[in-house]
Amino acid sequence: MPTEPCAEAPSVGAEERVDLFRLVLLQRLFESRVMTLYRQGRIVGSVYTGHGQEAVAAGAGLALGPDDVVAPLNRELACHFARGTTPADAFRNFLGKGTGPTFGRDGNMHFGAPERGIFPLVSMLGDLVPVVTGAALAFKRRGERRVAMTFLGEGTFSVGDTHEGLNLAAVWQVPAVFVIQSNRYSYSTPVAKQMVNTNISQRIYGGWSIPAERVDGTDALAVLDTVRAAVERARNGNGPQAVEALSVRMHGHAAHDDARYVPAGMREEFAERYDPVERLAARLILDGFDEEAVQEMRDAALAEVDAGLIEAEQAPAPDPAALEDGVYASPPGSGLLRSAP
Amino acid sequence: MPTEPCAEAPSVGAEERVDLFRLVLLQRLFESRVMTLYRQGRIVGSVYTGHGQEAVAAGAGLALGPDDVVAPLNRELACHFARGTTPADAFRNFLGKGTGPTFGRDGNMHFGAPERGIFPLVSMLGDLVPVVTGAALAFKRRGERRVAMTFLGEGTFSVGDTHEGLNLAAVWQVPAVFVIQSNRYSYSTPVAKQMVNTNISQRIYGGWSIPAERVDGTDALAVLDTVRAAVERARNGNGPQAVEALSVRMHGHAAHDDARYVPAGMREEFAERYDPVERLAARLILDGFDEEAVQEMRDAALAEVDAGLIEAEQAPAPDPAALEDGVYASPPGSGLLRSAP
Amino acid sequence: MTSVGHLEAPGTEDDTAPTGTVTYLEAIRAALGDAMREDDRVFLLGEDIGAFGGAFGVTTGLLDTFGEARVIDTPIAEEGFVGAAIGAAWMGERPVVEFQFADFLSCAFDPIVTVAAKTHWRSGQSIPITIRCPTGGGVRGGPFHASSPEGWFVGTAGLKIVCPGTVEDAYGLLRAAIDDPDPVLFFEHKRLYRTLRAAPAAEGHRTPIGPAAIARAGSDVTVVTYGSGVSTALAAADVVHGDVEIVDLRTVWPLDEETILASVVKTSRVLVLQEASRSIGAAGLVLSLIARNAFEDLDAPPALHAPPDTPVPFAPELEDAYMPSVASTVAALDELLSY
Amino acid sequence: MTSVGHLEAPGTEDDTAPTGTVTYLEAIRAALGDAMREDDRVFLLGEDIGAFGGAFGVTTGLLDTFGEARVIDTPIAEEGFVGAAIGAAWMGERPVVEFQFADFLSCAFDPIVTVAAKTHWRSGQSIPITIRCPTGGGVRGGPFHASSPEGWFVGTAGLKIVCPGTVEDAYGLLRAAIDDPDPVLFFEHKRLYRTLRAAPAAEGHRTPIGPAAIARAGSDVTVVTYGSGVSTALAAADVVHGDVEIVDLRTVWPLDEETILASVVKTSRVLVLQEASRSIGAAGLVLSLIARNAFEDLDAPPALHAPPDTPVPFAPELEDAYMPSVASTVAALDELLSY
Ligand SMILES: Cc1ncc(C[n+]2csc(CCOP(=O)(O)OP(=O)(O)O)c2C)c(N)n1
Ligand SMILES: Cc1ncc(C[n+]2csc(CCOP(=O)(O)OP(=O)(O)O)c2C)c(N)n1
Ligand SMILES: [Mg+2]
Ligand SMILES: [Mg+2]
Repeated sequence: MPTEPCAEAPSVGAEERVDLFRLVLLQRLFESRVMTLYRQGRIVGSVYTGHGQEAVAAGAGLALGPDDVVAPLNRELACHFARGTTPADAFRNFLGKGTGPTFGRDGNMHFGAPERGIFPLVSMLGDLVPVVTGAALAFKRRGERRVAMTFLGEGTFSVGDTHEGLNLAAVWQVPAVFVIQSNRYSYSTPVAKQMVNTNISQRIYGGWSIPAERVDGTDALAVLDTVRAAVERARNGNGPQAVEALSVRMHGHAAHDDARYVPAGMREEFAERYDPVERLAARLILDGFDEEAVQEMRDAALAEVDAGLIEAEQAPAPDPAALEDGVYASPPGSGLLRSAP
Repeated sequence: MPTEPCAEAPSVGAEERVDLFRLVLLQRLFESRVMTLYRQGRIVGSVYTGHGQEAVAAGAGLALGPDDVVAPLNRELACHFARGTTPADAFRNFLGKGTGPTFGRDGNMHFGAPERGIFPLVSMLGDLVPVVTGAALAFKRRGERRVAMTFLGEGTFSVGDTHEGLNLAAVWQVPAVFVIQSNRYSYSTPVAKQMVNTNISQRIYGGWSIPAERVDGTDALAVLDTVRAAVERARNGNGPQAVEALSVRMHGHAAHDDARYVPAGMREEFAERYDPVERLAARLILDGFDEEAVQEMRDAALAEVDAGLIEAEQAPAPDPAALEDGVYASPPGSGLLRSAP
Repeated sequence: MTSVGHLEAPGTEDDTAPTGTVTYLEAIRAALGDAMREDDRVFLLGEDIGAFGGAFGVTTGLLDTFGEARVIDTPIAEEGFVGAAIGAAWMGERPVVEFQFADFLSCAFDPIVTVAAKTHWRSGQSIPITIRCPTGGGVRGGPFHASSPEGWFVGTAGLKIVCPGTVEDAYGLLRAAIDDPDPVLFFEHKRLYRTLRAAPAAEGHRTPIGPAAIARAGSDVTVVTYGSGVSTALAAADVVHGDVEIVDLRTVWPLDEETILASVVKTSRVLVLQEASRSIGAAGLVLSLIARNAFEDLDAPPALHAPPDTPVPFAPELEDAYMPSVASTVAALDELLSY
Repeated sequence: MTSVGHLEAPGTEDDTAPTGTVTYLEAIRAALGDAMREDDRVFLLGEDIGAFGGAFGVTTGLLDTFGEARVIDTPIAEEGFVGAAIGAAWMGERPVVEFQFADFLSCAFDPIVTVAAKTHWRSGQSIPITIRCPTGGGVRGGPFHASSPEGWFVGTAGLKIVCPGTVEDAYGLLRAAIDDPDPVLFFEHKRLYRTLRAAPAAEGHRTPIGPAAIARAGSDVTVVTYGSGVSTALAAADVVHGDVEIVDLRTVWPLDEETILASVVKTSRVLVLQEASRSIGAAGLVLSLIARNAFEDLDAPPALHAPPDTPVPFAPELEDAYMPSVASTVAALDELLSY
């Protein structure tokens, strides 16, 4: 079956479509490079990708305004890029560089850019739901027309913190937007083992009274259109909103996971028709771009990734002597914390 | 307005009605006594009552079979009595006696009787939801036709553990029954500040796919009828069930709380018409008992409570020298845990 | 039993107290009010803290003064509202969270040690939240309402822990905690709420986070303590035969190592006194510090006076035996002095 | 990188290993299998432990052998499944819970310290659960996947904590933990999973919970350690100039005070070595014990070798500097021996 182009979405302008394409490409190409570096042993630790989910990250990322804030998880690299994080920044984190966003202290997708409104990813799933609720509470308290967003997978939906955070957002009616990444699995566990009703948008409305819509998470235009509408509803004082984006996790849970538990052929069939990058490429062709123009965009994105890696590789390694710096924003008085061995 | 008798409920036999009446009376009279003792300074610490909610405790308690298990909270004294705990047992706990169910180590409603299938109350709200789910999992694993039950208030519904426990019960389809005590408040907080949709039975189905019914929690017959049906559905392999019992907390949160935050007159108006003890008394009259017979039941319950207190007061105080006994079921080898001062 | 509408804690607020004095509880309330008046970014989150004034009445009146946007009643959701405070702090607010009992910190352990503690080190984003934790026993609270759980957090990089033992520090440490750019756990002792009374701290007073105080100078023996131990130690010092120096840690983590060691070097004997059971709390860290750094300066083994390793028992007979008292502290000091 | 389908941990399972040996990981798997075979009450709960075999492959094959009723994949719900294990234990089962990483214990802190720990003391109901916690660094896990969080629980009445440092104890302590009527936290070290290899323990072997072991007898200095510290200390002992005795705590809480003190009395010098950062873990408790009880027996201040007070860093340059190594342990011992 041929690739299904993204559906027409009049709310998404031509320039935005090009932006979206750049973002899904950047995520795809960056993560492919990371997988290679991992296999070569040049990146250590864990490597997670959002292969198959780039449209969610890109569409939701572009739906936010510059003063909005977001707490992405580990499938949303394009959301970082949408806010101005560069491939070089991200590579510095994967490579554990001293000048990276976590100073080499954390790795892979475990980073943010607080100064650009991106909270650094915390592994403990569910923790970020109350955090964005609190950011949104600050906006509401101060009368600011800003929105706070986070993402969560089906597995993350099972965590207690998620419940507490959603409920607080609903009770306080704060401008928070929750994007559910329904990608069919949580690590090796299929969604049917996470919950009885796997329609999370129904659950989120039925359980927490948060308005929720489902969207095709492989269609970047649809994601941008739907999430932007949710963001604007939140911004306009209609309380928290949710969007459930349906996709398929095309890699294993992480680079070490060959996902042999996934039914044979499922991902391949899906990729053929619903690869989010190719769906958007097909849309651009329908929109009147020619193959060459689209190829140029691909090349430009690849060049951005390549340049980012080269830049990042030149960054200095972290200095072990500085490891204890920054434990506190304000270290308690002198003479403290220095004890004989 | 006169008291509204309990509605006719054909499933509840005559003997059961008398049992229910004894149970609601025991809870009411026991707790009134406890309030007096507290005011006299003869009981220290906190004192919680289930005044106004006795029908839920009694009806749900009688709905369980002898091999079923339950984790009551602090409004469900009659549920303890339904399983054979005596007023003397309960008084020994309130009085901190060495031979009480917690050996004087814990007070007031913080006790259970594990050997009679009653898990000792844990204060941290929400913690008991996963616990009964796990007990029910054991029953399912072993193919036993037993049921595990717990109670939770509206406030407790907001806690993360509740979400995790409900979801596990639903995913595993275990024989657990959750009785929601909707008594309009959580401490001083009205339910509308706990959640957006205050119909918890709708939430529990919409959010967790657990079948849920609402019942008038001041009508002991209705509670027994409805909860028993839920227990039997769970027992018969239909997975977890929920019942939301509507009532009003007629006292403050605890004895120290005068509940001045409750709208004036609300409780008085409610009591006049819906006092669960009087509703059941009125039902018994309709059933053909004469005033005298009903009065005898009241007297008998009061005598039980009086005798229990006298018995409990004679129990020995706990021995501080034994405080460290029982920290472990199996204390690690000799010579351990004994360190110089 | 003494206050209608709030949880009983020994003592009263409005008895025949010396004029010009305030209770420890009133000092905390004043610190909250002053901080909120001075800084719009300060707001309160917690269960029943609005119209009801909180389980112990600490926030009584603040809703009336500051309104619903700054005194926010929460659902029962400890990890939720700690997380929300973190998010608000990220946006530049200065949230102050009230726990109904310090025991319930167990329910929000994860966001505290995972998010609040690690974020600055990992990203440079500071998380200025204050968590108020009504702590301690002597109020017949039993295993779930009377513990001293600061030890769960002692040693955790990125957190600060303060435990006021005086009326002045109740005010001054809370002001400093709210100012502080790092997450601070503020342990306010329930038994001290209405039993400790003194002249109020000067408005705006700050007790700096970090330095311990010499609550009493002496030459024969050092007591290192904090929180409820301070008044116990002071009373014991008055009767014991020997000149007792008392180090009031005030900040229990990170430790003021210099002040502790200087005192031990001076007196050559040290007793660590805490209300937390003996194998948790701050005692291990303090004794480890002293053993490693003042070994040659000691004339006797360092000693520990703390409850046994059990939860806090409910029955008065048990709780009274469990808690360090003036008498038991005197006995511990006597033993140490006679070594 | 070495195992497809599971998280990389150094070493391999199927290389040119000496025949007749098993890895630390295989010993754990064998303990689970043997316990399940012998006792129907034993069942497993955790994320991805069924068909997938768990994040590290520890439970590989157990689903096939024992079926879905005994190897239960859970939703992501740490406090939920710990609570469920407690409920099942109440009903007489012997559940064994797997955490994907020990770090996530923070998420289930409350049911562990509140329900599991206190229930027997409060009611006489024993709670025989075992919680398996893949712990420790050296695997480039960073701040959320490499910590050694046993210190959160050390000192908590009602809990037992075991940290095997050998293949034999990986088997024997897990069997003992599953037998035990109390809640036991079993910390299995990720770096040891495939690097530690030895002859398998005899089937049915139990390492009793409580007693420490003398991993190496010596006369000049004692190293008190546990978990990953045991092999580090053994390697250091081989090269240091001095006769090192190594106390492998095995059970980190409650402490085997007698064995520790006897060794310190014998050697008169002691180094506490742990992978947990210096102000958490078991070090404070051990040093406090020694300072109070073996003061007169020491020829030098007790010493501590542990990482600094930060989360575990990700970058190899940082993590390698952070972790105690054989070389840094030798240096610490040299310093102590030359005191
Ligand atoms: C509290 C917690 N438990 C377990 C994990 C380990 N873990 C990391 S990702 C993951 C699966 C998440 O599934 P889902 O929420 O569906 O997100 P997806 O990976 O599919 O994007 C698990 C179990 C964790 N990070 N946090
Ligand atoms: C985790 C936790 N947070 C706070 C408390 C303090 N607390 C005890 S009862 C209560 C109110 C409970 O309300 P609800 O669940 O509606 O039950 P009700 O008291 O109305 O029966 C609170 C806040 C607690 N016990 N546990
Ligand atoms: Mg998923
Ligand atoms: Mg209620």
